Amino acid sequence: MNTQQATQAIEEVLGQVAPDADLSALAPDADLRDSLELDSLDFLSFIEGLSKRVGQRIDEDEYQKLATLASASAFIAGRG
Amino acid sequence: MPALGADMDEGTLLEWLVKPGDEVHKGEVIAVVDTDKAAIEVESFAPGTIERLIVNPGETIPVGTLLATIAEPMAGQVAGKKQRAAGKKAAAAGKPMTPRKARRERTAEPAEPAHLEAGSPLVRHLAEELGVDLERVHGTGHGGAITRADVTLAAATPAPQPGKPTPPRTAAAALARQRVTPIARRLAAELGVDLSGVTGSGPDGAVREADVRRAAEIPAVPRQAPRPAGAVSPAQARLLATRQVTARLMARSKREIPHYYLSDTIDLTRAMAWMHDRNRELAVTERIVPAALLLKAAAVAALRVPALNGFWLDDQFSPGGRVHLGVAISLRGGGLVTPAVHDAADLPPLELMNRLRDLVTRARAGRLRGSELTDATITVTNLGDQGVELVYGVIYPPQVALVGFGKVVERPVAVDGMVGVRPVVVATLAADHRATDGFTGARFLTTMSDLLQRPEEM
Amino acid sequence: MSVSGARAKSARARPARAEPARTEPARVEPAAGASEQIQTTYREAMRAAIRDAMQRDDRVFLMGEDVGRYGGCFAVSMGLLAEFGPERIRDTPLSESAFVGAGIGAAMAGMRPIVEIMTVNFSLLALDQILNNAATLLHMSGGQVGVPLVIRMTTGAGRQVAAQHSHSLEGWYTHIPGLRVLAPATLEDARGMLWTALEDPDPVLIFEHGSLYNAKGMLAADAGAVDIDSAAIRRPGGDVTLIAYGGTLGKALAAAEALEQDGIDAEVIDLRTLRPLDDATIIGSVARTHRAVIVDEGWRSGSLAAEISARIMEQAFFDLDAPVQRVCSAEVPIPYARHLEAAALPQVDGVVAAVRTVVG
Amino acid sequence: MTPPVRPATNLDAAHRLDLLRQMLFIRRFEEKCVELYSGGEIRGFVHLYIGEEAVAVGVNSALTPDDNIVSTYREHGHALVRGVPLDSVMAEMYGKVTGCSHGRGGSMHLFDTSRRFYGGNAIVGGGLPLAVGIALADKMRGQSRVTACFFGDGAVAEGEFHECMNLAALWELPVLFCCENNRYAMGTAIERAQAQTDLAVRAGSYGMPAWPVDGMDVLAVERSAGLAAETVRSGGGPHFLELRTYRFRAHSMYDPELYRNKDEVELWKERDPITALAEQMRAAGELSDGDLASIEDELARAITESVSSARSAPAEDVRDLAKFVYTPRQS
Repeated sequence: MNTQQATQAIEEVLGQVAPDADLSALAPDADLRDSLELDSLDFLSFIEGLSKRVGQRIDEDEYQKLATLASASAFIAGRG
Repeated sequence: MPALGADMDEGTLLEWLVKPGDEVHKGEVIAVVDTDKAAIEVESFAPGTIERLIVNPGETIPVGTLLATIAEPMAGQVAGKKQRAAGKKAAAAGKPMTPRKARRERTAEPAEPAHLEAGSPLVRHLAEELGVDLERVHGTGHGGAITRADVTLAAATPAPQPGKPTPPRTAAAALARQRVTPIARRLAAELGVDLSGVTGSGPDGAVREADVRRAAEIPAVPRQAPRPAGAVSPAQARLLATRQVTARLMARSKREIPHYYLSDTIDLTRAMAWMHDRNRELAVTERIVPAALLLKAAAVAALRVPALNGFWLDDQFSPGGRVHLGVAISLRGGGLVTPAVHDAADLPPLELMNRLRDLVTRARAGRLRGSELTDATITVTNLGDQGVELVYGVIYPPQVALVGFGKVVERPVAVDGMVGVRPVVVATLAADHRATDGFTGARFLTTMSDLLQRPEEM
Repeated sequence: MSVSGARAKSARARPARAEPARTEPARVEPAAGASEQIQTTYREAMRAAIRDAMQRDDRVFLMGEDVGRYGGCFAVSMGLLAEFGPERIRDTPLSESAFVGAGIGAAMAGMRPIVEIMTVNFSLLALDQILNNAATLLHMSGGQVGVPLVIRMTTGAGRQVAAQHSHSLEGWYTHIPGLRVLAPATLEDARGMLWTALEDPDPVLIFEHGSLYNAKGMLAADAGAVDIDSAAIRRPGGDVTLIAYGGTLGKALAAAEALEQDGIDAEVIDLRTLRPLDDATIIGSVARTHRAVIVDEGWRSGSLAAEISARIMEQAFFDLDAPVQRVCSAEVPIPYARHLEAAALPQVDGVVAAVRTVVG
Repeated sequence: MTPPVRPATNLDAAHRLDLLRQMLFIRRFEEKCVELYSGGEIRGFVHLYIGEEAVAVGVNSALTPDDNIVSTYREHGHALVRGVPLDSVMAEMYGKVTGCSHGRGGSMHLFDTSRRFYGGNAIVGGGLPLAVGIALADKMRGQSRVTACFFGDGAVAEGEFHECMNLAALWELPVLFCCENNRYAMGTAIERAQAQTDLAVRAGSYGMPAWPVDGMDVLAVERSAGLAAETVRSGGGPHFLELRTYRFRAHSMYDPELYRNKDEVELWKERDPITALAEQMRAAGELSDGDLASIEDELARAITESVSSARSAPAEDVRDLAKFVYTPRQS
């Protein structure tokens, strides 16, 4: 899975968690939780959706790698 | 014209069988009349001489109209007939019937609207009935279709008529169009609750008995003249209503409740370690977030310090008994609801986590049950996710306490003379000084802190 | 006991030979303290009611298909032929219009017949006599012709006897002014309604649900006449009013038990009289519980349940917290196959679900 | 099989004059009804008995006041000769509260239980089961009464006719079935409705005596009805009389009468039961013009008075609409 596919997957899952969020305006290095107003439960469902989407287990200690769109895409592409 | 049948209103004279001057005796057939069924012979009920034939053949006339006149019998008639009341002008027909009903003018058909508006016939009919211009209504249905609820809501918020003052009836009409069950409407009247401020938990947002009872605890604030609101989408309208309820609640709380505030910084090292270890084994769908642990601690502490778990009613404290933990949940786009997790103290953290997850999802979908909204015995607000370190809340009347949690942060902490970096959270308590004193509040916070040092026992 | 206009006047105009004076039984009140109970069935209670009435009043006689030698299609009149003889336990040819009409005629002439129509399904052949004569003569004759007649018939489905034998048409008869319509669901009512109905100067129809005959239970040894004017609250409750009668009472009570586990406290009303309806009891209950579910084995459209729902809307609208729910038979001819029949008929889980929609 | 004949005596002359008077009474009443109906004063359905008078008069004179009568909607004649007061019948035609059925029944539902006249029944064949039931009650209580049940040839095609004839014969009930066969069931001639048009033969199959009778001859009707009634009253079981008669006017008030032709009507009019008896009595010197004139005057005056009293009689108070739906309760 290359970075471009990873980004697309991430945006898809974010769309489910925050349906009314405007993903196009999301800067690649902006903190996902702040800009999309995700509380801990939203973030947990994002992790849940993402791990299902890519078919990989994501542990708590890897959460920081998913802080921004850019870091998350890199992480997912790397693990793919 | 004789009545020749039960269902006959009029008849057509086909022909006369006699002419003026003819002698006729009783029962003699003198004319033929056409009815719906058939041509029927008409007999004379009196003997005498035909005087004048009034109606001409071919004319259709109502039953009872005079057909002809017969002069009474001459002197030489058969003796038996003489006793017949002399001089009675025996007409062929009986007393005249009432004139035909004036032809009912067809009332003008209402002109069919020129163009077909969006929305199903039912919606268009409802809009027409409630005087709502469908153009201005924002559809929340599938594919943006306008639903009946949208129309009802649009009707409830009067659109600003340029220049023309909205007729006084609009407020009442707006009220009438809101869906309220009869008992709820009656109860609202009895308890003096202003229905327009009440959000319904029933089908299609219908206000039900329980909703009014809950609203009744909030004193009705006299409504100022309704501000002309711009075109409001149903979602906004619902948030507006929620905002009004919260506003009134907070105003009353600050007005009536003498709050005192305490705070304590709680070391979460053990709690977070325990959580991470558990999460490592758990599937994503069952993982716990720190908030779940904090809620659990608050619930158990409320059980151990019952003076903070209950209500201040009629100038005295009535204990809540079981702990129904109110959880402040922010709705997307603003607004706050505080549904309760029932018996939170008895739930293990994992189960409490599931309940929390369920509550949040349903709160945001507007599908909370009436009972969940009304019976919290103590409430917690957690703004950690929003990055705030410390929050002093406002108590939800008639409760007597509100627990606040800030963000879980890493802080340098001195432990046994050594400085280390540890995860901590600032827990606060806002409490009603009528019900408890600082001493009890402090005991509550220290109890929570002790509980969080032994997470595995919660 | 009122004597209809016809008898009183004709007695005056009669020549010398007077009518044998009727033995007028005093109303039998159950003796105080006689609380001894006996184990019996609904069928036996109804049989005891017939026997008791025939012993107390020689104007009473039973007429219907196979009520004598065969002992009754549902064995209600078993043994009565031997006890009262063929004059008063009369088997009839299969001529519903004739023998129901004859029952009406005999009542007009001063007897107190009990006509048994085997089931409500066959009563359609006698509907003209019941409607155009029994229910109408008093009014049409300006009060001269009374019809003190009791007609009993079995009703309802549930025994896989398929569409033509499974109708539940009591609702039709409750439409007709001039008739009284009863639905005994308990042993006390099976034992006690008949005498009161026979004493009534106007025609009374008693519907016995087929599933009840074998119902066993305890009954006071000296159980006697009961009132036929009021409904009964069989289970008090506060959250919802369940309205049922005859064959559906059992299901309503079972639903109430099931709902109790969920903390829903259901009140169960047994209508007992379907015409006239006991509005006071129904509306009183709904005014307390604010919710109502009606259980009626008839088809929904134009059913008795529809009438009751309309009356609740008219008289208790401002007490309602949810629309009245009706649990009726599916609008299909009752099928033969067991599982289909069960699916067609109102069932306990249907009642529980209906309550959920009004209480939830 | 036709009934035996009885010799006449002068006592019978007075009796014959009375039979004539009763037939004229019915005829003049029915003629007045035509006039009032055409004038719109009486409404609804009115079925006239003109032509069939001999049946009502003949059968009724064979009954006692203690016997029962169940009739049909063509019942004015039955009621009047049974003794239901003229004023109360006329008031009933006007729907007044002084009518014999309180103004609620009208022409088709005249009741007078004090004279055991259990009303007209507008459902064809609807009265037969009632007659059987009344007879059953009498038999069960040892009352030696006859229940005369009138119905037309149309009723013979109803299932109820079969059921009642069988039940009455089976239980040997004291019913006198009087079938007024006027050859038409409204607009259907008997040949087009019955496979077996000889109704006496038809009725015989139920195991009861069944005699055809000339329904236009009042003396023949009286004789056969008398014999039948005696046997029925003494427990000989039900009897059936097929009274062959004819109605000179339409089924009800006016109808196109397309179902029969004029000359058939004229043919039967030649056997008008009233003129037939009158001529027979004149030939025997039993009837003078004076007798006839005084009868006509007496009838004319009575009928005219009954109309004026009916016109001025009060209507029932609308508030009593629901009265008699149920019998008022004692408690």
